[in-house]
Amino acid sequence: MPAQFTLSRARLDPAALGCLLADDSCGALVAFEGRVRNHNEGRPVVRLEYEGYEALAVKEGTKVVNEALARFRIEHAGCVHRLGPLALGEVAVWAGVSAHHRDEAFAACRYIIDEVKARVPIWKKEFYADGDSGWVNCNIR
Amino acid sequence: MPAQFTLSRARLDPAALGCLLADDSCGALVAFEGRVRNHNEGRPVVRLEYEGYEALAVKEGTKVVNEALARFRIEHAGCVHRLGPLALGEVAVWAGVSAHHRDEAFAACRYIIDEVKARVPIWKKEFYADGDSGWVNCNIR
Amino acid sequence: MARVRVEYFAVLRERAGCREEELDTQAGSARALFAELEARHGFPRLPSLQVAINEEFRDWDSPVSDGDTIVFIPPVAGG
Amino acid sequence: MARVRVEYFAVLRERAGCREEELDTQAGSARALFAELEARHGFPRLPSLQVAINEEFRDWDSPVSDGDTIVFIPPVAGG
Repeated sequence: MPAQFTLSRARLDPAALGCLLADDSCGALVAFEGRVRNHNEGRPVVRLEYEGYEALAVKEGTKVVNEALARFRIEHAGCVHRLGPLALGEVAVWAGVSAHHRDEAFAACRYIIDEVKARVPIWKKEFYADGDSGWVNCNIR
Repeated sequence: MPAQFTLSRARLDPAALGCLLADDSCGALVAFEGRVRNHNEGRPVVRLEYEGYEALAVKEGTKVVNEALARFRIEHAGCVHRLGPLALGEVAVWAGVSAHHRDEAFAACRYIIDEVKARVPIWKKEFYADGDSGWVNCNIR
Repeated sequence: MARVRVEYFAVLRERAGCREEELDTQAGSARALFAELEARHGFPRLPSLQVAINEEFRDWDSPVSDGDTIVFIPPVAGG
Repeated sequence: MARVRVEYFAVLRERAGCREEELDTQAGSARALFAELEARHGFPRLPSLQVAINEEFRDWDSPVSDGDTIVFIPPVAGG
């Protein structure tokens, strides 16, 4: 795995990404794909746009993946996040982990996706079927 | 997903299998791949052979996947297991789950792979670098 | 006396030297049938063993009846 | 007086009407700088907000110095 966290404006290819983690010593590979859903909190969604503070996003995402490599007994790990406009069903984020055993692979994959969602400066704008749009988690109080 | 648990003598294609679970309502897809490792309990492994009691394996595997669909809030789930000779690095088993939310997808995928390994009548013969071979878990007492 | 078919897999197939056999037995249960075959084929002692009759996991005390297909299931090791 | 660059993303970018601006400020901290810009651009009240200076997450009490690049980070929503 050359880079542990990257951003992409092109479609993700989970199969190719999984191959980067393959290794004859690894019995287990766990991969997570976050896809664009056609609804959120009850509202029909038609498309999304992701925006990132790219320099810090790559730094923080790389930190997350390195934390996973340090905390869990895993061999390889990586994560890629899309930026720009996405259609329904497209893969917005991919995280994958390979390990000798599945316990650690599941735990590390979960750690990466949870931390990336919580910490990496990427924002999602949803466009709804009724023509409205909004930045997720930025509801004005 | 036409069949929830199948056996295959041909190579598995995780990307194609993942596509069977895709659905615009599902934000999360978790997939597990079990690959042939080059070692087991400290012994170098050069290849494997899987044998199955096919009729009962399909029955029991389908039961496991249906249990996951009933116990977790998930949309689609499937599992495929290889039979016959496998080379190092090949995917021996694939399990995938799609759901609206990742919590349930992770838990259900874990459930399926754990139960399949514990309950489905499939046996693994390992061939070691020293020319020896043995059925895993069948050590004579 | 019941005529049954026994199928063998994995380590038991290798020890029996065949994938299946038909035989007449007076065994009153799956357990008794296994004891009979274990003695004949010299099966190894396994860490655990299950039995299936007609493609269903069954209790070792289950009777074996004419026409049944019986499979003894060594410890599984999928994945 | 410090000359700093501020970059805006997402909801703050839309409200500011620009991706970045350079400005002279006498603000003694990131918090004071945000208050100044909030008033000028009419930023919305957000459920949470972080600040980064020169590509590092920093404390709100951190000073802002000449040449710094400052980014105010609305609630993230990756994945």
